[in-house]
Amino acid sequence: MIDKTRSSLEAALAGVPDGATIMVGGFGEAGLPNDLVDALIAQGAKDLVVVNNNAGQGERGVAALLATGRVRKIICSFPRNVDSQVFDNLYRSGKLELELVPQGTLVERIRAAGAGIGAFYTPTAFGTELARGKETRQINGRDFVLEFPLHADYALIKAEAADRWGNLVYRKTARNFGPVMAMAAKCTIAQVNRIVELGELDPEAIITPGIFVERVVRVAVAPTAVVTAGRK
Amino acid sequence: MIDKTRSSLEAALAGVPDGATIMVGGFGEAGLPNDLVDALIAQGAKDLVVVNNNAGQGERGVAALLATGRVRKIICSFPRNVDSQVFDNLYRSGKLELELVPQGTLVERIRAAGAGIGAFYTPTAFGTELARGKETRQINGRDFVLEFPLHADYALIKAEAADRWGNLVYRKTARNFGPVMAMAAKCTIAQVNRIVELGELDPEAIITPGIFVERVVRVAVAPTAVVTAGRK
Amino acid sequence: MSYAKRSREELAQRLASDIHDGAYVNLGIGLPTLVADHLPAGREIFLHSENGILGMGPAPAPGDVDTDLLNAGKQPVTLLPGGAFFHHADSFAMIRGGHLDICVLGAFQVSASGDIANWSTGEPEAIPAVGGAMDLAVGAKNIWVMMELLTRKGESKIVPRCTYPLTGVGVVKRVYSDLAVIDITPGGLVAYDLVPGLSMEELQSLTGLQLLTQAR
Amino acid sequence: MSYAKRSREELAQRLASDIHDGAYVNLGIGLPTLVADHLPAGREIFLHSENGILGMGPAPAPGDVDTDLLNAGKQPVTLLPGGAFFHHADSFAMIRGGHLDICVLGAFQVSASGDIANWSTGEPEAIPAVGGAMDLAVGAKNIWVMMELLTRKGESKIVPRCTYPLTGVGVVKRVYSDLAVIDITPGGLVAYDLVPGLSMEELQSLTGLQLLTQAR
Repeated sequence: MIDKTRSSLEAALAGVPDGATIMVGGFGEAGLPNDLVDALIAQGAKDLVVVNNNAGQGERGVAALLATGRVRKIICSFPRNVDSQVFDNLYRSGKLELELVPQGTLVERIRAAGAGIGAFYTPTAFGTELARGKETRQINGRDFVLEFPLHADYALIKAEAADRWGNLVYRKTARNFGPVMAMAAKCTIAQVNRIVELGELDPEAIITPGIFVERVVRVAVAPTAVVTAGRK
Repeated sequence: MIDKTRSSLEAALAGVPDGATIMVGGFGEAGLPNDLVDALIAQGAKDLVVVNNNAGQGERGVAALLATGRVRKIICSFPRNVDSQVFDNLYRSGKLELELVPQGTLVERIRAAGAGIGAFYTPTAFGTELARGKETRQINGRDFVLEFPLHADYALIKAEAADRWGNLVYRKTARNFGPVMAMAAKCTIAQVNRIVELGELDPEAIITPGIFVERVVRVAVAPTAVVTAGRK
Repeated sequence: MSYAKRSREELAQRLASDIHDGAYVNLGIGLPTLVADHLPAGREIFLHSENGILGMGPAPAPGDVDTDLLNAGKQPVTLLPGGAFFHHADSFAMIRGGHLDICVLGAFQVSASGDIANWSTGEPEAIPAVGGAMDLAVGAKNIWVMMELLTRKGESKIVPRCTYPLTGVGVVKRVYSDLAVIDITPGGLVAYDLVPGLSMEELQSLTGLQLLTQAR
Repeated sequence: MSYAKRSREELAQRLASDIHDGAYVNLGIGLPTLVADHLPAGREIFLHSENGILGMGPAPAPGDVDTDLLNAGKQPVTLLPGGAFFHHADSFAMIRGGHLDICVLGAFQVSASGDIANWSTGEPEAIPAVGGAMDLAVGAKNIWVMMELLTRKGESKIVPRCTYPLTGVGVVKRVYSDLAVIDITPGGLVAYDLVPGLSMEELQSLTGLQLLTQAR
């Protein structure tokens, strides 16, 4: 019997090696797998490359991971925030490499990795600093930039519910990067609020089929977080 | 008030010009929008390019459209079937152009059109006849073929239910090409079994958001079709 | 002559009045967000948020905040009946694929040829951050910029050529400003709806650019 | 010596016994479809169908046919509890993205270097049709071919170099045939599990190829 559920966060994070590339889902407070990130900190892997839309906010989650000094590089679209002080300090002191990628290109590169696409041409960023040094091509009179897939060793994501096969459903805008990162990582670990019986999830509404998920762990549902407005 | 529903098949097909490129959903009997195709035949547009996984089977649907002689070219992955006699005759007599595309490349080209991707590299078909004359590139030691998007003027698809904003849900494997073709066409026309009130479709389970759909028409649910085995 | 600039609310209202019934619209972070509060009654306008919403509704009542339902500015919002959720790749497919009718963006500068600069001041010590700005700039059928026409120092933000790092090249079709609406056309900049009391000559002098008055 | 070829059922059973618990598997049209009826008891194996199913179940009872629930061969099937539906682009992302552990394909020919030809006879009057064969051939982690080793004329279908048009280049890892199982390795063709009574020499003579017997 295939059972992808793990009994603890520790078990869910077992085996992450130094030097791993780790995708972390979430946009704003929605879909942040903070329990998994905390467990990754406890697990101790270092020299990591992190892929996330932001670069940590406040002192928890990705910010706390960055603060350990175990992240070598971050690939993201929007590192600067009113409360991104952990990132800001590391970046300004040259202790953290940054690869800045437009948000749509970031997620399409992740999808390309998951979908076996070798590279793709996007119109985004053509003629801007973020396309500097990149191959370009005119197609039907329009200018495009060549972008390559973004693979990961692990994806840490948050979903609403899972079954033992690893099928996932999400909740509202907490879906964001989760389904795509799950496709691009060799090992996807999902923290979920609920684990349900096989067959309980509507097969028409499963967003991430279990083929993309290796480990599932249930976490206590957090109290409603305070939302700070005005971030991106 | 935005209402994308049309009161008749005739109204749903209004305005299709000669020379249009028309995508037609469906795989096997599942998801074939045969009522829309019949209405297109009645509408009379000619010199068409048709994109479909197959090239018509039996005498109905795409086969009937081909039989009118109004299709100039068909782009598909699997034209040859035990009952593809209409296509076979037109093709052998040189009256119909064929562009044969591997199924995954076909659907990825359609997705690229819908997603604004200028071109992409796929490993599929490298080193085969179907890559002949195409640009190739080695990326990380693997060989890829460059493929371009496939746009359409119209997509004719079949869904299970719709609301007046054009949101769609599908049924089982009748989903197949519908959601992707809807993204790639300037005007997507969906035949549905049911039209429901706004808000009745679960926002977590809407497969095609209304932004991709221009017209919806309800058709009488057909009696269970006879399935002929062994086709591809 | 004397004139009053449009307030932010008036500007949002002026822009919103041009959004057609049934339009699919993305409102950028900052000033453009105000447009949501001024959508004309009687029109159904579909708001898109790049983090995976179509059919976004207004902010929730204080007691109804759902931290899983945020907009691209990471503020709590609601979903209208008929709205839908989807993941980021699908959301940016909508954007990049040209499915949005209108995207309203703020800007530091817009050039006479429609270039837009809105993501970086280019200062050496600044931490860069782009978000979805570059995707939005190339994606929507119509890119409208909403901004004050002049900087605090009184310099025009519509310029012959952007000095800030570009977000997109040749993409802006129209600028809604606190002083006038300005279309960016192949034939040049066409200004109209100047605030009462502002003459075309004064507007030209403020911007330092040649402005046309031809009928839209 | 005399030997009996494996029947289609025996061949399907032999192949199925090598599919590991928890494997994600696509069974190609034709002969490979038979494998579904021989999946080892006690293992959970996830069958994928390129038209948008994961967790495909067996054929329905005659009265329970649902024409909206078909496999890639367009035959009616069922869905297991825990199964899921998705659209074609997502389905081929699974295939092309290397997420399937095993894909079992039929073939006209397989070359000693793992090329596969299974989509076209190359005859000038033939109408070409490829379906998902080329995507499957490049996508799965393990491409297994299931075929009779010899043509009706007695010619080996494992050949030094394919003469039929190729489906994929250097992708086949193993051939399950009615006479033996043959691994395609960088070091050469490794044959094992020959049917009782068939010697390695006879098999070599039938195929005209050098076959190795090294331990797997």
